[in-house]
This record gives sequence, C-alpha cells and structure tokens, in this order.
Amino acid sequence: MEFSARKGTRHNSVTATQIDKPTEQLESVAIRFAGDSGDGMQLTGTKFTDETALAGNDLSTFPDFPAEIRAPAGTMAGVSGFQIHFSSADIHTPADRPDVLIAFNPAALRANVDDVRPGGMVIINTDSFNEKAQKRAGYEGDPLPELRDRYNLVEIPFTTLNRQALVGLDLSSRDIDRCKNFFALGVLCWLYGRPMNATERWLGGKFKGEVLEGNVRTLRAGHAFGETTELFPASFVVPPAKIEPGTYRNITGNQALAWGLIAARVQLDREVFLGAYPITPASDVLHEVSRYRHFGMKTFQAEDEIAAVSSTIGAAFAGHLAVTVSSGPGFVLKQEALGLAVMTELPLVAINVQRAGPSTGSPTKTEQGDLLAVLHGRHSQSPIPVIAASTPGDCFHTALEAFRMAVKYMTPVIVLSDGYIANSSEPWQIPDVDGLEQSTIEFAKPIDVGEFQPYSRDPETLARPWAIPGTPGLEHRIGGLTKQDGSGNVSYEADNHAKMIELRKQKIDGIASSLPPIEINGPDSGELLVIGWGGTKGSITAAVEQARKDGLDVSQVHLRHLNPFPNDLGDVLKSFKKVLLPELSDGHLALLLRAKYLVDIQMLNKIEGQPFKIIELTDAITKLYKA
Amino acid sequence: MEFSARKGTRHNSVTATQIDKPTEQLESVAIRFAGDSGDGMQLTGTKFTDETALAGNDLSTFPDFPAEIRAPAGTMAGVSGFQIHFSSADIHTPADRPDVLIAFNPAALRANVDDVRPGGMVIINTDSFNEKAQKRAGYEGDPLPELRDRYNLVEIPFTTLNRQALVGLDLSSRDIDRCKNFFALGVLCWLYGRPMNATERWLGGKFKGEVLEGNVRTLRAGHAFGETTELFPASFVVPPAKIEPGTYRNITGNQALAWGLIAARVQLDREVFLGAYPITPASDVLHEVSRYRHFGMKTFQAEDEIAAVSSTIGAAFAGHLAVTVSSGPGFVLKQEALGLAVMTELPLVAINVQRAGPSTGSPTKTEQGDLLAVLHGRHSQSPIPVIAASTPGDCFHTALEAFRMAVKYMTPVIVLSDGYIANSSEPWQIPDVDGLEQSTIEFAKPIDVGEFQPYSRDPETLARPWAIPGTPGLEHRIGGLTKQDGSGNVSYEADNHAKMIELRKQKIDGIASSLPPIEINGPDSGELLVIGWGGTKGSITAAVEQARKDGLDVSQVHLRHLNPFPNDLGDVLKSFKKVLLPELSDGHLALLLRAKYLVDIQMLNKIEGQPFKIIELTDAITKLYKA
Amino acid sequence: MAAEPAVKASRKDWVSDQDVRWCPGCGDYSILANVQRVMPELGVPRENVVFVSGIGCSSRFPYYMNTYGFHTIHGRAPAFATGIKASQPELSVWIVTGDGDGLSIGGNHLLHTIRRNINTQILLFNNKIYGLTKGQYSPTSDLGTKTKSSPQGAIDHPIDPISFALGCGATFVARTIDVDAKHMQQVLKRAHEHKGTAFVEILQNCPVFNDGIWDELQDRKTRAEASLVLEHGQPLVFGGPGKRKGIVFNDGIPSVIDLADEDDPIARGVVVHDEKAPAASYAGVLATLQRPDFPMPVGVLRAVDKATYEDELQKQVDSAIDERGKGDLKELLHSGDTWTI
Amino acid sequence: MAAEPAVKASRKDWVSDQDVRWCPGCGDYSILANVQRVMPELGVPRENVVFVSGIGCSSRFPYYMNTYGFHTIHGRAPAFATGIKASQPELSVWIVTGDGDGLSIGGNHLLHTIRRNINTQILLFNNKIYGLTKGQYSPTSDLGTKTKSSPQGAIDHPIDPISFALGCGATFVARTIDVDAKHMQQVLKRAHEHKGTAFVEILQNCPVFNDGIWDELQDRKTRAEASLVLEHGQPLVFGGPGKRKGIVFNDGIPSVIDLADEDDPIARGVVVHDEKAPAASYAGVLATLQRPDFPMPVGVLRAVDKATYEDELQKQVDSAIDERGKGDLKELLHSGDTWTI
Ligand SMILES: Cc1ncc(C[n+]2csc(CCOP(=O)(O)OP(=O)(O)O)c2C)c(N)n1
Ligand SMILES: Cc1ncc(C[n+]2csc(CCOP(=O)(O)OP(=O)(O)O)c2C)c(N)n1
Ligand code: SF4
Ligand code: SF4
Ligand SMILES: [Mg+2]
Ligand SMILES: [Mg+2]
Repeated sequence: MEFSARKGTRHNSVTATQIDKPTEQLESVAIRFAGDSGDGMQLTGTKFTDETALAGNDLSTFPDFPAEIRAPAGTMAGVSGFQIHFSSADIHTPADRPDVLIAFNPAALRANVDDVRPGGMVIINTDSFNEKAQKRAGYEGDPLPELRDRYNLVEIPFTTLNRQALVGLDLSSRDIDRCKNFFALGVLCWLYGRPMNATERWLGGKFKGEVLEGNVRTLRAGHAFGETTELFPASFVVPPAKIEPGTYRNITGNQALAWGLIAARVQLDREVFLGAYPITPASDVLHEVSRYRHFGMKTFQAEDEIAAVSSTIGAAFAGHLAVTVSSGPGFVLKQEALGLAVMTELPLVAINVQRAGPSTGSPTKTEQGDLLAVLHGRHSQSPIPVIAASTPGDCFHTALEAFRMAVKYMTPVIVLSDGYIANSSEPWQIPDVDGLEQSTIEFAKPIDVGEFQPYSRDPETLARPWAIPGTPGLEHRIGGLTKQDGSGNVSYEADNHAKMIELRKQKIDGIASSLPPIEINGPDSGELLVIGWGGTKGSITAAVEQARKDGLDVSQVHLRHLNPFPNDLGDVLKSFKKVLLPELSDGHLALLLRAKYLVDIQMLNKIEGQPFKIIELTDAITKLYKA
Repeated sequence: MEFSARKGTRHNSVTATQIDKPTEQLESVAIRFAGDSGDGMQLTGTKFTDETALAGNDLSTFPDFPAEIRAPAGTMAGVSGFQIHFSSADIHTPADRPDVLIAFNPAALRANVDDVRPGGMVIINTDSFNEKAQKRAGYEGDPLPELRDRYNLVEIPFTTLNRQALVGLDLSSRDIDRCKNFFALGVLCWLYGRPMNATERWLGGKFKGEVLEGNVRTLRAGHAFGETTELFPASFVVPPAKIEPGTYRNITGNQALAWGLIAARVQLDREVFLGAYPITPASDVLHEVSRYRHFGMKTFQAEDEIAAVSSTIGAAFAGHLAVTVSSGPGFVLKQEALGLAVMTELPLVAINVQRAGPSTGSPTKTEQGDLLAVLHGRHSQSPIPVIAASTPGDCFHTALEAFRMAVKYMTPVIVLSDGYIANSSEPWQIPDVDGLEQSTIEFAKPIDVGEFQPYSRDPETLARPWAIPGTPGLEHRIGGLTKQDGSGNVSYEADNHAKMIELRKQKIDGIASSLPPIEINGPDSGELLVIGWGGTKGSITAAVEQARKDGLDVSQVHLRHLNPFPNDLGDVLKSFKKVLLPELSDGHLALLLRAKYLVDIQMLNKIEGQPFKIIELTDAITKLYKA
Repeated sequence: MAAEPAVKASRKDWVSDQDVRWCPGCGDYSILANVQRVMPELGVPRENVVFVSGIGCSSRFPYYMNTYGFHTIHGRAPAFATGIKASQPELSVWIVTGDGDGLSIGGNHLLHTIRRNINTQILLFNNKIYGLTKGQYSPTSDLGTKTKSSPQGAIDHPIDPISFALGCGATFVARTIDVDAKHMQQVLKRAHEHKGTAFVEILQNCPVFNDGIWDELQDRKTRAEASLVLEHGQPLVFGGPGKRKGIVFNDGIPSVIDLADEDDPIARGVVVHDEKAPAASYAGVLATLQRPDFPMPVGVLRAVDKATYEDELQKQVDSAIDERGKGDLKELLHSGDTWTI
Repeated sequence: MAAEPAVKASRKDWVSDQDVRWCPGCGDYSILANVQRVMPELGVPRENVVFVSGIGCSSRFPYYMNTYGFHTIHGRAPAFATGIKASQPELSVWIVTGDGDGLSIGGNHLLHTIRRNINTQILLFNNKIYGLTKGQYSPTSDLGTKTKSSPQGAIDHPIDPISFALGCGATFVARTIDVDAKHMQQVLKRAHEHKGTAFVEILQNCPVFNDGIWDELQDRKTRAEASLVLEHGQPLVFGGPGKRKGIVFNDGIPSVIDLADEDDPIARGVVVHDEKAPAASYAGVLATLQRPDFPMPVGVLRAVDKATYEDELQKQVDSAIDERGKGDLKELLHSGDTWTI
C-alpha cells in the first residue's frame, strides 16, 4: 500500500501546522459524520466540535441518532449521524445541507448522500465498501461510479490505514479497529486547520496505556495522512468569527438544563431535588445532575413518571427546589399529579424534552408537539406557566428563570425543550456568575398564636405562603379537594369554588406583568412577521435574515413565554399585515394565538421528526410575502 | 297529639283520589327534597319521580350529593338534595328555584332555603328542629320565625307521625325511624295527586315482612295525613304533558350510557369488554354494565385506570367491542395508552364523565372542564374523535354512535358526559329496537398466501383492516413506534413519518363528511346564536325559548361532534351577528371555535360545580343582544 | 386510669379542628383515636410530623391530625412521602392508605417504597372494600364477594398485604386490628421506633359496605382461636386454655398441633417467634397463616435493620462534598474546554 | 442431533421477516432462538399465539416472532394481555418484559395479573439494567451499581423477581438462564403447560451495559456451586461430586450442609423439592436462596392449580345466560316502570 510507508515514517513527527500545501479561505463549512452506531460518529463529531469552538468559529451541531436500540451492523436503521456547521460569520443552524459527508459504510452513504450540496465532498471508508455491505445497505450494485460524477468523492481506506498506524501495539484487533474514527478525525482536523490539543487532552483523561497510545497515534497519523496525501490538494481556513467578547464553551441543551438547575440551587440558596424516570431524550438531564451531589443536588430515579412527579411535589412541600424531567409519553403520565400541584399551589419545575410522536413514535427524533398537552392536558381548569427554551445555551437561563418564577408565584412551572436542542450544541457565552441575581427564599415564619392561613395571599403576586414541615405553629393540611379561600380547608361551596378557580387564573395571568416587552428582530410593524417558539429559533432567525438580505420587509418574534403570553403580544401581532408561524407540529401555538387574538395566522407545519431547513422557511416566507 | 288519632283510624282505607279538598291546577312545580345523607332523600326523590313520570308529566331531575364520604349527621356538609321539576308543558331543566322545599333537618333547611322561590312552600320535619340541631347546622337561634314571613312554612312532625303509624310492628326503633321518608313521600303524593302504585310495587320487590309492611303503612299514612290535615287547604293538579307519542321510561345518563353499550353489543353483534376502575361519578356505568353478563357484557375492574385502558386496547386488538369509562383524573391517566390506540388504529370507546376540578376538586359536582384535555392531552399529534352527550337519554345514542364510528373508522372514540346528566333523570322515549341499524363487523379475512398489510386502508374511510388473533395468515405485529405506511413495520423515515401523521389526521377529519347538517333551533341566520355542547342543552334550550318568547331573535345550536366539527359549522357561525357560548368551564369550545373560524365568540363561563340556571342564561342573552 | 387525664390532655394537641367525616361505627374512628393517643408518647414535636395519604375514606386521616398533612392523589402517597423524606430526612412521616389506595392503584409505589426502605410508617387500613366510592370489591376482598361491581361475586384471587410487603423486601411488617386499642398502640410505637419502612396492616371494619369481615378476630368468643398474638422469643401458641395449639414448620410448610395445657410448646417443636430472623423466609412462612386453616398472626412479624434510602442519599451528598469540596458554580461553568474572545 | 433438521425446519416458521436489532452478544438472541425452537413443539398454531411486550430491548421480542404481536407501552403489557385473554381465552398469550419494564414502571400490573392468575406466560428478562435507555440501574441492580444515573453507586435495595411474584400469589414460578438452551426450553414448555400465570425469570446478560453479572451461573467452573437445579421430588442438592452440599430448613430458615458423596441427602434432612407444596411458604423460603450465601435455584419453584380469571369470567357469562336466558335488548329497555303516551 502506498499510504503505509508515508504514514509509517511520519506519524511521530506530525505538528498542527501545514507546510507543503496551499490553504483556501471559506466563510463557512458544514460537515456530516455518518457511520454505524458502533463507529463512534457522535464522539468524532463532538471532538471536532470542541476543536472548532476553540478555533473561534461560530458553530452549530446536530446529532441524529438511530432508534434507541442497536440495529444490525451495516443497515440503514443503524446509521448514526452528526452534523457540524462552523463559520466566520454568525450562524444559527447546523445548515440545511452538508458541504462534506464522511460515510463510514455504504448504509451511511446511502442514508445521507442525497443531502450533500451538489458538488460537495464525500469521503468514504473504502474498506467497508464490498458487495455484501452494499447489499445490506440496500444498494443494488456499486454506488460509487455514479457518485463520482456528482460529488468530489474522496476514497480512503480508513480501516487499513488505522491498522497500519497501530502496528506493534498490544491491542486486540477489535480494539484497534475501534480507533479508526480518530484517524478520520485527524484527517478532518488537518483539512480544516483545527488544532488537536483538546482532543488529545480529552483522550489523556479518558484512557490509559495502550489504548491511549493507540488513539493518539491514529489521530496524529490521520493528520499526517491529510497533509501528505494527494487526495487533498489544499486545506481550508475558516477564520474565527466576530463574536461578542466573553468566555465561551460548548454546551448541549440537556447539559445546560442540568446546569441551570444547579445555578438555581446556588442562586436561590436551597437544595435541589430532581425526581425522574429515564426516557429518551430527557435522561441526560438526570445523568448530568446526578454527578453533582457536592452541590447539594439530590437525584431520585423513581419507579415511574408518576412517582417521579409525586416525589417532586413531596419535596416541594418539604421546602426543596423540586424539579422533574421527562419527555412526551412520560410527561403525560404526570398530568394528574401536576393538577394536585396546581391545587396545592406548590412551587416546582416540570421539564418536557419533546420528542416525535404520537405514542412511542420516533424517540430520538425531534418535534414541538407537546405544547397543547402541557397547557391543557390536565382535567378541568388547571393553569400552569410555560416557558420554552430556544437554543442549547438558553436552556440554562430557562431552568433558572423557571425556578425563580415557581418560587415567586408559588406555582408549578413547565419548561419545554426538544430533542433537537437537547442534543445539539453551540458555543455558549458563559454567564458571569457574580452578575446573576442572588436571592433568598422567604418561607413562612413560625407563629406562636393564632390560626395559620395557608391560602392567604401576597396582594401583589397572589402567591400563598410556602410553609414547610418542621416550622412550629404552621401545622396545616393540604390536598386535592377544593379549598376554602384563606383557610385552605375543604370546601364544597359554589361561590368559593368559582373564586378559587378565578384566583389561580389571575395569579398565573398576572405573571405577564413581570415579563419584559417583546423583542422584535426587525421593524416593529410592516409586511410580514414570522413568529416562532422553542428550538426552531436558529432556523427561523437564519431564514428571516436571509429574507431581509433578499430585500423583504420581514420581522421576527420568538416567543419564550407561552403561558401567560406577554401583554404586548396582541399589539405586536396586529402591527403586521401578515403573520407566519412555522412549527414542528400541526400548529399548536397557532391555535392559541388565533383563538386569543383572532389574527389570521398562517401556519407552516412540519412533522417529520426533523428540524426546519432554512430553505423551507425562506420559501414559505417568500410565498406568503408575495401572496 | 292531635294527628295520631286521625291517621291511626284511617291509614288502611286510603285511596289515590281526594274527596274532601279542592284541587288547584298548576302548569309546573319544582320540588326539592333535602336531608341528611342517611335520610334517604335520593330514594324519596327517585320514587316521586317514577310516580310523576307515570302520571304523564314532562320532568327533569337533579340529584345533588354531598362529598363522597359521610359527613357528621346534621351538618351542612352532610346535606343531600334531590330536585324534581315536572310540568304539563315541555321542560328542559330541573328549574332554577324550587317551589317547594322539604327539609328534614335544620342543616338541610339552611343549605337550601334561600334557593326557594319567594313565597314558596317550605315543609320541615319539626321533630328534628331542636336547639342542638340548629346549632349544628350553624343557625344562631331559631330560624323558623323569620322564615314564616318569607315562605309558606308547613311544620310536620314526620318522625313522630311515622312512629305512631308503625306502632305494633316488630321493628327496632332505628328501623322504624328509617321509614319516615316514606311518610313524607305519601304526603307529597297526596299533595300533587300522584298515584303510589309504582312505589308500592317497588317496595314489594325490595323488602319483605315487617319492613315491607312498615314502609307501605307509613307511605299510606302520609297520604292519609295529607288528605286530612288542615295544613294543606287544597291539593294540586299538574295535568299530563303533551308529549310525542311513544313508550317512555325514566333514565339517568349513566344508566343510558350502560344501555347504549349493551345496544352496541346487540346491534353490532359482538361481545363487549368494559375495562374500568371505579371513580365518581363514572362508577355507575361499570356497576350497571356488570349486571348484564347474560348479554355477553364482560366487565373487568382493573387495578387502576392505566390497566383499565390497556386491557381495553388489548380487548380491541383481540376483536371485542372494547370500552373504558372514567372521570377527569382517571381519564388523564389513560392518555399515554390512548396515544398507542391512535398509533395502532384500534377501535374502542373511552368515556369521560366529567366532574368539577382541578385535581380531586369536588367529585360529586359537575363541570365541562375536560374538553381540551381529551382533545389535546396526549403528547404529539394524536387526533381522536369526540362526541358529547347532551341529556340523560342522549347518552344511550351517543354510546351506540361512538361504537359505530370506532369500528367504521378503526379509531378510538371519546365520549363526553358530565356529573349532571350522569345522575339526573328525564323521561326517555324508548327507541324502537327493530328500527335500530343492525350491522355486522367486517374483520379481515384469513389469507393463504402473500404478505398481509395491516396498514393498508379503505380508500373511502381510510380505515385499516381489523385483523384479529386467531385468523390464519394475518399474523402481524403492531406497536407504538412510527409505522411504515402499508406494512406497519417500524419506520424512522422522515417522509413516511409526515405521511402517517397526515393520513391519521385525514381519516379523523374525514368523519365530518358523514355527519348530518347542523340542526338549528330557530332561524338560520340573524341577530344572535347561542351555541353550546354537552349537558347544558336543557338550560340553554329553556333560556333560548324564553328569550324568543320575550321577542328576541335568538337561535340555538347544540354541538354533538366536537372533533371533527361538522363541515357546515363555520357557515352557521358566520350567519349570525353575535354568537354566545355558555360553558361550565373557562371556555374550552370557545377557544377551539375562535381559533378555527376566527369568529369573535362571546363566552359565558361558569365554574361553580353547578349547572347553569336559566336566568343566568337569559340575562346573558339579553345583555349581549342589547349590547 | 390514674394517668388518663394527663394522656388525654396531650392527645388533644394532636386533634385538628376539622369535623371528622366517617360513617357512624366506622373502624377508622378507633384507629384515629389510637394514633392520636400514641403520638404524644413518641417525643416528636407536632411540627416535625407529617401525615401523607392518598384517596379513600382512610385517606381522609391527615385532616384530623393537628400536624402537617398532605391528602394527595389516589395511590401515590408513598411517592410523595419519598420526596418529603429525601428533602427533610429528620421528619417523622406517616403514610395512611387503604386496601384500594395502597394495593390497587398504588401497588407499585408501595413496592418501591418498601424495597428502598424509606424511613416512614405505612398504615394500610384493610377493610377489604372501596369505601369512598361506595363499595366496590378491592384487591383484598374475598373470592365471591358480591358488590356493585361484582354482582355475581368477585373472581380475582385476593392479595395478602403482608405477604406482598415481604415479597417486596420489607424490613418491618406488622398487623393489628381497629378494635384492639392496646395492641394497636404497641404496634404503632414499634413501627415508629423502626428505622426503615414500617409496614402495618390494620384490619378495619366498614360497617356500611363490608360489615363484619373481621368479626372472628374481634369477637371474644372466637378471638383466641382465630388469632395468633406474636411476641418476640415466645413460641407460636394460641387457642387459650383447654384449646391450646401451636404452630410447627416442616420444611417450610406450617401446620397446627394440639397442645395440652401443661405441654412445653418448645419441647413439642413449636416454632419460637423471631422477628429478627435474618432471611425473609421465616416471616414469609408466618404470613401464609390465613383463616380458616390457621390463626391470623397479629403483632410484629418482622423487624430487621437495613440502610434507609434517605440516609444513603445524604451520605452520597456528604461524601461528594468531602471528596470534591462544596460545589462552585463559577468553577463548574468554566470546567472543561473554554475559550475567550 | 438426528432430530435437529426437522425441528429447525419448523422453527423457521416462527421467525418473522424483521431484522433483529439487538447488540452483538446480547443474551436476548439466545432467548429468542430458544423460544422459536420451543414453539413448534407446543402444538399451538401460529395464528393462535400472541406475544405482548412493553418497552425495552427485551420488549422488541414480538417483532421477531412470526405470530400476532403487540409491542405496547412501557410497563403495561400484562394489562394489555389481560384484555386479550378476557376476549379470546383460547389464545396462547406470552408476555415479554424486562426488569425495568416489568418491575419498575410495570410492577403494579405484574402484581395484579399474577394474583388474578390470568393464563399467560410472563417472561421477564433480567439483565439488572435498563438496556434500551442506555444503561441506568434497574430495580434488580445490585447495591452500589455504578451507572449514568447512579455515578456514586445505586442505593436502592434490589427486588428479587421471584420473591415478589410469590408475594403476589403466583401459581407458577420458575427461573432459567439465557445460555442454557436445554434448561430454558424445558422451563418454557412447563410454563406453557401451566394453566394460570406462569412467571419465568430469565437471567440475561447485557454485554453492553452490565456485562458478566451472571457469569458465576454460566461459567463451567462455578456453575455447579452457584446454582441449585430444582427437580420435583428430588432433594435440594448441589455442588457436584466432592463438593456436594444440601439445603435444610430450620423453622423456615434455610442453611447449607456439606454432604459426603455417599450420603443419602434425605436421611441427612435435606429438603425434598415439592413444586406443589400447598402454601406459598415453601417456595417463599426457596426464593430467599440468593448468592453469595446460597446457590441460586433454577427450574420450577412452584406450580400449583388455581382458577384462572378468564375462565371464571366466562363461567359468569355462561351461568348468567343459564339463569336469565340470553339478554334481549327490547326487554331490557322496557324493564321496570314504563308508560305509553
Ligand atoms: C385516579 C383516581 N381514580 C379513582 C379514584 C376513585 N377512588 C377514590 S378512593 C377509591 C378507593 C378507595 O378504597 P380504599 O383505599 O380501600 O379506601 P377506603 O375508602 O376503603 O378507606 C377510588 C377507586 C380517584 N379518586 N382517583
Ligand atoms: C412512559 C415511558 N417512560 C419511560 C420510557 C423509557 N424507557 C424505555 S425502555 C426503559 C427501560 C427498559 O428496561 P428493561 O425493561 O430492563 O429492558 P431492557 O432494555 O433492559 O431489556 C425505559 C425507562 C418509555 N418508553 N416510556
Ligand atoms: S364507607 Fe365504610 S370505610 Fe368509609 S367511612 Fe363509611 S364505614 Fe368507614
Ligand atoms: S443494550 Fe444490552 S440488553 Fe439491550 S440489546 Fe444491547 S446488549 Fe442487549
Ligand atoms: Mg378499603
Ligand atoms: Mg433490563
């Protein structure tokens, strides 16, 4: 093999700078890594992301897993993908179409190649392209000849090269083959001038001995291969982005949610109790939080979602910052208990990381289909505030805000995230901890004489007191039966019933007065408003900015507070001739806005388990604009 | 005692006709029976109702129980009430205010007397009016003097009179005192010229020996007392109503639901499986159905609501007419499983007999608060047809229609009832069984060769085949993961995902084309439309007819199909200048109509655990009309 | 008698101002009275006591206790209690549930609370019926029980709460009866002393919907033969003078032998009661003693030590702090790879 | 060996056309193969067989069986199966569940299905982990198990599936292991033969998230000492030649005695296995035999007869028809008081 000699002789002397080849400057690149579930694509993608972040680009990623369970090796069902988009300019999405695809086997190729921008680069692992594998993937015959015409097809025997790089190591051949993704990572790092220090540091922390040596060696070998092979005539440079000054890190939505809960624990100075039952894609929040017992984060893996939320309400009653997290099917099971939290007016946070349904659906895919369920899924009138996070980093602030709101208004608060932002990552400007508001919770004080009134209210917020067990003089009983105003005793009286319903509604509606004015991206009034919520923010922002570049008078509002709506929302909506609302659902927010404001909102609904492509949005904007 | 002698001598010779006293004719009367939970008020009311029905009046009843558990005797919390309204004209409600109140103790008086029409008759059991009992009821001092001014207060020592009537019987004094409600019933029967045959027949079927003798004797004694006492100068006649010819019976909503399920079993010729977990006010459906095993009605009292609905889906898969019944808190627990029924497109009926919430709320009170929850309470897009029953008798037809729809379209169907129609009764014209459509279910046929396609569809209804275990050649697997169109295999493909969501939506929306045109009570267009749904039909009809009598141009539509809406609904709404929508909720249907048709529907929301009073509706109609 | 007034006085402190809403003659009254009598003797201040319940007649209990109380939703009380204990492990938390609430809809939470050994007392009022919803059969109802929902008789084999709890790994299991005030108070005290989940089945009469189911055990005439009063270290003897009987085990299968009044039961092979038997096996055999073939064991069947969930949770918090120091938010946010622009 | 081809040929009939999606080396493969091998021998036509499962790796099972199959929702499979059996009692219904699906979220349905004695086979694949959701500890995980959700080790005391099932009143309880094809097939046949709920715990290795937990029982070297193979009528002996040991019970508490190879175990007091022991007590004691102090019993622990729910339900239908005649709708609607206008 001609490759082996070169690599064999050079792999110890590789550095992070290129010497022999020209570089070409690009504004942005999108790369998709694709392979079998066992090929380590998520890890490869993540490491490339870390290096890219450190190189100062703006970036956005999108991992796209197969179903939760391992599919047979080499089948379409088992393909795992990770896309990263990085740029010297501001970007908002992982890009509609990748410029580069790395396909580790025929199934990965077949599942992804049509997404690649025409003329883009397609890198394949030739070692995995044999007749049997092609058949497994569903190809009839050799797909490569045809692809050579459409794409810049780069054929690299990753498996062979990796084996050669690791000759002499005391590793099983299985362990050796497992390293091949790092060879590919090395190649990519060379191609885009990424440093590899972070990856090597990470490897050093993760592995020891021969395994460490193997991974590092193949990573460097890949880099060297890139530099020397004739397959790549040049390398590329994507200059750092002009980003607001600050300290940044990569973060996924789930990690940010977990850290937001930790921030609540610190900023509100009270221990956190997280009761949860594992479910895709929410489990990682439980995993992440359970690593931080030294912060006073208590996690409880309950026997089911009902126990998860019930324990959470119990913890809230006992005075903890209590939170529960789940995804659609699990969230729905919590609704009865959440009704009790409404009746007993206890503060807690319930997070729903939405996934594609209905029923078990497509658990690893994304959707925004649970908005109506979280708002209206409890029997009777049972209002709960809802806040939706819009980007991975925003999850941090959303979790923190939710807890502040819960405690201030003595109410459960629902946080919506989704599978897309849960697993995607973006560079996140680390907030200045000293600048975060620090507050202390005011529990009801012990009393010596007189009857304690658990349903007395703060005249401004209408919150009732948080009176926790262990406090002398405040002994009282709460429950799900209709409560007497003030005393909280059981009451069956008609007027009181109506009054309590009304009071609870007023309390939640009253939160609107504490919300900031709506931020409008673009002019305050005009031809077309694109309004959205949740994880579609990146795509919508990109599309709106594109449309404005194309000369259209388009503004954008991205709603964060879905219950109550901000007080100025009606006016904002009515300031535009047309309103477009793209949702990854059959139009949940649209229903609410149309009902409340009687505005003829146009819906752009997509329910494919996938986020919006920018082009889908720009097309819809243009069409509606010109209609 | 002056009473004893008379009764003692006459009680064996009582007949059903009055001889000595004048009679006065009335168009309609509303009577409320009220006493302690143990006083037998529900039974007394029911028996009076039966006699009234047999006397040919139109009637409507409203039982109003205390909380589910026995309260201490003599307290306000323990008061149980039963109101009956009967008339020689068409009536639609149990009346806003009773003309007559029978109060068995001070608490019953205090809880009810203010509802009585000014100048109405208030009959009390003087034996229970002592200082202690008045205190228990919360009266400070003797309430009677003041009441004598406001009402026609009739003071009768029921306990004493009953004891005297039963002297000589070999019954414990406790058993004797238990009969006193029948003394009162006898009095009332005399007062309104009701025969007592049905009651005596019923007693004969229920009791034996001394107990039977005691009840019959006191009933007749009460009747004789009425005839002879000077407390009643005259008796009243409410002539029979002009009612559509036919055979009638009394029926409550829950009984009618149960019978509707039995009718489905007979008319569709397939056994019924009812999986349920007891809950107020839905349990009586389970109780009633479980009495009819000889029809092939199988009931399963599950361990919880989740098992109830899951077993129901299992039974549907296995080819039974499967149904589950619950109330709000229990229904909510079923949502995850109902999502699976949507995904697997299996036919079943899920009944929600709504009660007042939120949370445990006021379980014996009524509300229409679950509409949004049954429609939107499942995660993701998970459409299920919803049919709402509007009167007790209508529950029969609704249950039957729901099953026909479920089987025709292969879909779960939700039926909404509420605590008010569940327990109220009305004279119900017994349907002609021979006139009910008889149909046979078409299950998928055995096949010898070829692949069975469980997700192939009927081109017209879009229903998939119902292929039940036991059929050779149709072996197939279903489940909650996203299905491939046609084959039903698991699929993670984006386009297919969207297609299946769309197909299910089209299937449900397509049901609208099979619905009859909307019936409008009144002109087709005009000034004001009052639209409603569910158990408010009686009150709204009464109010609209009242308003028309008062000269207002008001029409009425009462919606039965809440998903999908009838195709002509938008046109109907837009044919009126104003639309009023009274709901016992914070405006669930209003939200849906406003969103879909962008019509500025005016809401009249009442959430007191009580049905609308006619006057509340006429006031709102007049106000909106003149606005 | 002499001490009565003092006890009574302090009992009052535990009585709330709410009207008690059970039917006349309901066994729940006597359970309430006994709990209220025992509480002052436990030495826990009222503010540190929480009663948590589900839904049912029995679950009304918290309203009548002048302590913290949470009347939650049907079947889930143990899960609420778990959250309370995880947050404030030092509270004395009592769970009140019924045979429907605890064993029908709530079976799963009972199972997991018991196996986690959450340090709470679980009082399961067993009236073999759903009282609150007006008399459907329950998971403990006898075969053939006719109720509104089983007009032809119940066909579900009943579950035995004690066997179930033992199958879930219960560390403390006891049985007592509504009418026996002294016995109940003893058992309640023992339950309170136990560190871990103390599961107590309280046999309770529902005069309205299931009257008389426990008569044999209440009736003076039949009581001695129908019940087996357990005492640690004492042989399993019952029946009373002239009808004395004992329980022997043969390869795990229990049987009854007749004893003369003068017999030494131990010499005759009668099993000696051992609450602390290391394996659940012994208590498991005891639990299978059921009417009519055997007397019904009352008292403490099992009381063994095991770590509680909330203690272990707190230990993890403490050891994490020991090892890693108290968490610092700024440090966390800046951990791993960061870059500054 | 001679019979192999014939069996293999018919096994294929039970293999569906779906790609099997488990990780390489997963114990589920061998369970699937054994079930597919046993099915042709049971004499039930494919169309009369239904596999019902919840959610989990294990619960993928129905997709691979060429029968009717229902992959339902998490934890509820037994309730779905109940509806199926109530409707068509003659179907052969197999429930496949995992330690998470069956014992965590689904514990309540397992309890009630078992106590009702619904005539189904419940196969619980116990890998002591949540496989599908990528490796959190489960209710059967050992104390201290470190997983993503228990980075400092699990603190919940594990539940023993067999003890739990017995506590619920199970009429048939057995245990087998993924790697022992012959044993598993025997147990599966016995489960099928049993009329009532047949609860089978299948020890299963998850090489990805919990590798090696059952090694002791699989390993040739340790197997004889680590497991106790149950056979009806045979003494509880294990360990193999030279290391022969037996189990004795003392007042319900089991212990191990050493046996010389020539000893008569029964004479030495070793308990003789009796599947049909009338009280659950005997099997309950057996179930407490746990590693490392005891060998793990494999085989059928209990197999006794009791009425099944669906039979009794059908009997009520039949007897109602006998007594009252087949229901007539017109008659029903006109029953009681009616009046004609
Ligand atoms: C989710 C839900 N389902 C059903 C009910 C109705 N319900 C209330 S109490 C009860 C049974 C109570 O039985 P048990 O626990 O034995 O209590 P008891 O009344 O006998 O003391 C039922 C079915 C409910 N409140 N909530
Ligand atoms: C309502 C709901 N909650 C949570 C989940 C996520 N979930 C799927 S499988 C599973 C655990 C499976 O564990 P086990 O039954 O042991 O199966 P295994 O994968 O180990 O075979 C969980 C928590 C879900 N699908 N539905
Ligand atoms: S129904 Fe039974 S358990 Fe409930 S309060 Fe009445 S007597 Fe007690
Ligand atoms: S995760 Fe474990 S149990 Fe699941 S398929 Fe893989 S090896 Fe099997
Ligand atoms: Mg009970
Ligand atoms: Mg498992």
